[in-house]
Amino acid sequence: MSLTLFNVILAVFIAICFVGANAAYLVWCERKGAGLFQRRPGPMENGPWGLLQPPVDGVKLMTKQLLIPGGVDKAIFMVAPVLAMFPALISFVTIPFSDNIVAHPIDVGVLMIFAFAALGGMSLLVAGWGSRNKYSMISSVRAVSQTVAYEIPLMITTITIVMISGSLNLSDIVQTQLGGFWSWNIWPLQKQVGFNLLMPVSFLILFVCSVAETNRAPFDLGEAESELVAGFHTEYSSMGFGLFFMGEYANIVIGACLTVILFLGGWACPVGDLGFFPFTHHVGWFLLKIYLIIFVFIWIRWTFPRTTIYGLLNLSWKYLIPISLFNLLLTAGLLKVF
Amino acid sequence: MKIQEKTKEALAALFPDPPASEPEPDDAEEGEKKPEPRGNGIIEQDYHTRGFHLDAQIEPDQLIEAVRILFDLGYYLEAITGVDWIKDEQLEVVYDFSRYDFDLCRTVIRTRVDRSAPHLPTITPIYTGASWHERETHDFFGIVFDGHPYLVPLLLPEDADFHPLLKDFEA
Amino acid sequence: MTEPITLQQDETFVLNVGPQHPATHGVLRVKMTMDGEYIYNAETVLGYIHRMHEKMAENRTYPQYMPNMGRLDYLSAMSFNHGYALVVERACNIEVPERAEYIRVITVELNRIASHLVWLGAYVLDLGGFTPLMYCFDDREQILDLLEAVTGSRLTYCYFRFGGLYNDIDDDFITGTRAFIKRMRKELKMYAKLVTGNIILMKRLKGHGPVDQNMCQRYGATGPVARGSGINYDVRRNEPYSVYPEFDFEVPVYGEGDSYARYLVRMEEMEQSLRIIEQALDKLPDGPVNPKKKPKLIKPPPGDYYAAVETARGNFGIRMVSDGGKNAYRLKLRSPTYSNMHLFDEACRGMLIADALAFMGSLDLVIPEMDR
Amino acid sequence: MGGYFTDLFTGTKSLLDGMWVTLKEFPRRPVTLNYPHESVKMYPRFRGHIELIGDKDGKPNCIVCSMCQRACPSGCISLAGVKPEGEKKKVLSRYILDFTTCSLCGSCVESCNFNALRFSNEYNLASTRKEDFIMDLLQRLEEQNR
Repeated sequence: MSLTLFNVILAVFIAICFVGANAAYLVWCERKGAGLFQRRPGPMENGPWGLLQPPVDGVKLMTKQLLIPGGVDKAIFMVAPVLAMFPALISFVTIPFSDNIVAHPIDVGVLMIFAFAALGGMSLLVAGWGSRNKYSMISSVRAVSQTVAYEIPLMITTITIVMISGSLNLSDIVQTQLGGFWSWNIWPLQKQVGFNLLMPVSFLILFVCSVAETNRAPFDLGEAESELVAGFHTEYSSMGFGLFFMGEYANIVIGACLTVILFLGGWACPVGDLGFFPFTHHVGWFLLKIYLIIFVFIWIRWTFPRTTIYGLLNLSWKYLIPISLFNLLLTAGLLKVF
Repeated sequence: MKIQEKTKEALAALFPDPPASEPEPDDAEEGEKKPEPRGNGIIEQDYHTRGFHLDAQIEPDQLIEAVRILFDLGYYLEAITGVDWIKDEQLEVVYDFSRYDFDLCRTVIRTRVDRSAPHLPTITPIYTGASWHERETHDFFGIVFDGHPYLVPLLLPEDADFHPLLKDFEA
Repeated sequence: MTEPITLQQDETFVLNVGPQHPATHGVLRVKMTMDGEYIYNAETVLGYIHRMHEKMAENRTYPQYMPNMGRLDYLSAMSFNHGYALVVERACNIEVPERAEYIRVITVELNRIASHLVWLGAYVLDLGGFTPLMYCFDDREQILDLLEAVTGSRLTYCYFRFGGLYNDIDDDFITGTRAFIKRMRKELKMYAKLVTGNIILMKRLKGHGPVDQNMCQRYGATGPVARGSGINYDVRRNEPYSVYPEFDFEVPVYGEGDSYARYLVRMEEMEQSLRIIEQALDKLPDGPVNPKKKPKLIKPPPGDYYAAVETARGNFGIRMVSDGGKNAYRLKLRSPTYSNMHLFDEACRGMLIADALAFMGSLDLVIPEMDR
Repeated sequence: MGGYFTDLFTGTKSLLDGMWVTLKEFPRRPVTLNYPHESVKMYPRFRGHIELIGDKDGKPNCIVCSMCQRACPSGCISLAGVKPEGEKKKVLSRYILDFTTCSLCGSCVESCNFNALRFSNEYNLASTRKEDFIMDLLQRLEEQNR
C-alpha cells in the first residue's frame, strides 16, 4: 500500500514535470508548426530554432502582474485556472505509458478520466462566471453546452471499446491490442472487433470529440478570439492565463493519450512485438503515437475556420451521436455473432 | 422611353409654374457665376463635362415629394451633402441619386435653406440609408433634419457643437 | 464594473463591440443590445478616426489634395486616386494619353486584387481560420512589390496626376505582372480548395447575413454587397470610364444575398481583374504618360462636377464644387462602405453574434474610408 | 435525409482537401525575410524622405526658388537662402524638413525644376524622439559629401 502511495506521489511529480515540459514545448511546436504551415519560419530568435522560446515565455508570464479586475469574486476567479490544470494532471496517474510505466492502473481508469474531463468543462464555466465580463460569460455558457454535447459521443464511442476489450482499465485495453497494427481497435478486419467496418469511423468520432473537448480549433468557441476577444480568459493575466494555457495543452495530451490507447494500440509496436529493449521501445512508440496525434491537432487548427455554436451542436447531435450509437449497437451485435 | 426623360417628366410635375424652369441649359453656368442663386427648376447637364445628367433645384417643402418620385423610379441614394454659400446667406443641400441598371442617369436634387435657420424634412422614411448621411450633414453644417429619428453627431464627437464645414468655422 | 441593466423587463444586455475589438478591423464600435447570444438591436458608432478630409480639400490646392486619396481607403488607394483624377480632369477638360489610361487600369486592378486578398485573409481570420491570411499576404506582397517598384510606395499611393501619371512603367513591371498573373491563377485554385469549398465556412456563410435588393436600394449599397444580392451594378460597366469598355470581362453577380454570395463575388472579381490586366498588358500602347498640354495651374471653371469609380468596395463618388479658385469650394467624398455598413444595423437584428460578425466581415469594411 | 450523407461525405472531403493544401505547404521553405538579419534592396523609385542633390563640388543644386515649399501639402519644408555679395544667385543656407508631417507624396520632388531634390532610400526611420525627424537636409548633404 505504501508503495502504491509512493508510486502515486512519484507519478504526480513526474506528471507535473511531463505536463509542464509538454505544455511549454507544445506551445513551441504549435508556433513552429503554425509558422511552417503558413510559409513563415515560426519562432527562431531565442536559441537554435527558437528552442529557448518556451522558458523565456514562462519567465515573462511569471513576472507579469496578476491583475484582478474590480468587482470580481476573487475566490472563484482564482480557483478557475487551477481547476483547468488540475484534472489534466490527475488523469495522468492512470495513463499507461508502457506495460510497466503506469502510476496506478485503476480498474476504472476510463471512468476516472471522464470524470476529471468533465471537471475541466467546469473550470471554463467558473472562469467565465468569475470574470464578470460579458464576453467571458457568453463564452462560458458556450463552453458548457459544448462539453455536454461532446461528452456523449465520446462516452458512447468509449463504451464500444470497453465492450470489445471487456475492461475499464486502460492497461488492459492496451493488452488486448498487442501484436501489430492489425490487432489495434481501429483495424476493422479482425475477430476482436467483430469485423465491424465502422471502427475507423468510430476512431474519427473519438478524435473529433477529443478536439472539441479540449476546446481546440475548429471548436474553440470558448475563446473565439474574433468574436469574444479571448472568451473565458479575457480577464486573466500573468500565470492565471499561463495556467489556462498549460491546462489546454495538458488536456490535448490527455486527449491524444486516450485516442492512442483506445484505438491505436497504446504502447504496442505497429509491426508486432520486436522483443528487444522493451522499456524504451514501448514508451517510445507511445510517445511517437501521441505526438503524431498532436501534430494532427495542430495541423487541423491551422487549416480550418471556426465553427459556430449551432454548427457544433448540429454536428454533435445530428451526426456524431447517432452514428456512434449505431456503431455501439452494431458492435454489440457483431460481437455476439462472432 | 429612356429613364432620363421619364425622370425629367416626373420631376417636372413639381414645377407647375412654367417660368420657374425657364433657364436654358446654357444659362446654368452663368446662373451659378452670378451672385444670386439660380432659380428652381430642372436642368439637363452635359454628362461628359459634369458627371451627372439631371440637376433639379427645388423648394425644401417639395423635397419629400421629389425623393419619393426618384425612389419609385428605382434610384438609390448615393450621398447627401451640403454646400455653404456664405455670400448668399444660404446653405445648399445636395442629394445625389444614381441607378443600378444600365439606363444610366445620375440625378441631383438640390435645395437651399436659410443659413440662420437651416431646417429640412428628413427623407429617412423613404431612404432608410439617408439616416447617416443626414446625421453627417447635420454634423458638418448644422442643418436640422426635422423628423429624423436620431439626429446626434455621427462622425464628430458626441458633444460636438461646432460645424466644421461652414465657411466661417474657425478651428 | 457592470452597470445595472435598464432594460430589465426585456432581459437584454448591452455588449460593446469595439472600438478595440478583433473583428471590427480598426476603430469601429457597435453597441449591441443582446438577448443571450442573439442581437436584439445594434447601433454603429463611427468617427473614431474621422480626419475631416473634406475640409482639407478646401484648404489645399487641387494637386496638393492628391496625397489625401491614399489615406482614405488604404487598401484600394489606387481607385481613389483614379476617382479624384477623373473629377478634376472632367472639370478642367484635360485629355489623358492612352498609355496612361492603360497603366491606370493595370495598377487599379492590381490594387483591387490586393484589396480583395486582404479582405479574404482578414475575413477567414474573422471566421477563425488563421492560415489563409498568411497565404493572402504572401500573394499580396507580390503586388505590393510590383507597385512599389513603379509608384515608390507600398500602400498609400499617390501615383495618378491630372492628365496622366507620376511616371511610366518599365519592362520589369510588365514581366513581373505577367508572372504574377500566372502565379495568382494557381493560388486562386488553392484558395478554392482551402477556403471556398470548406464545409465549415459554407455552413457559416450560406443563408446568413441576408441583404435583399430593396435593402440595397434603401441604403445605397454598392459593390460586392449589391452584386451579392443580385444587382448587376458595377460602375466600370454601368458608367464606363477610362478605357474599361475596351476590355472583355464579366461582372460576377449572385442572387442569394447572403454572406457566401458576397464571398463568391469577390473571389470571382479577382479572376476578372486578372483577365483585365492581361488584356491591358497585351494592348498597352506606346506613347507618353502625361499630356502634352496641361494647364499650369489647376483652376476648374465654377460649377459642380461629379465622378464615380468602382473601388474594391463599391461606388466611390466625388462631388466637387468649384468657385473658380485654386482650392475646391466644397468636395464631398462618397465612400462605399459608409452606405454598405449602414445596413448592418438593420440586417443584423436577430442574428447570433458569431453570424453578425461574419456578416460584418462580408461587408468588407475599411474604417478610415468610412470615417474620412 | 438524402442530404444527410452527401453532406457528410462532401464535407469530409472538403476538409481533407483543405488539410492537403496546408500539408503541402508544411515542408516548403518559408517565404519571409528574416528582417533584422537580412533586408530587402530598395527599389530605385522608393520614396524615402527627401534629400538634396549636390553638384560636383558638393554644393546643393538648389537655387532657393521655394517651389517645393509651395507645393508641399502639409507645409513641412522650410528653406532660406542668402545672397552672397557679388553673386547673382541666391545660395541655400538652410533647408529643414519636418518629417513628422510629411506624407511622402513627392510633390516637392516633382515641382523641382532644377534637379535639386530626390528621394532617399532610407526606411529605417524609427525613433523615440520627435526631434530626430526635424531634418536638416543641408547638413545631410555635407555628411554625404564626406
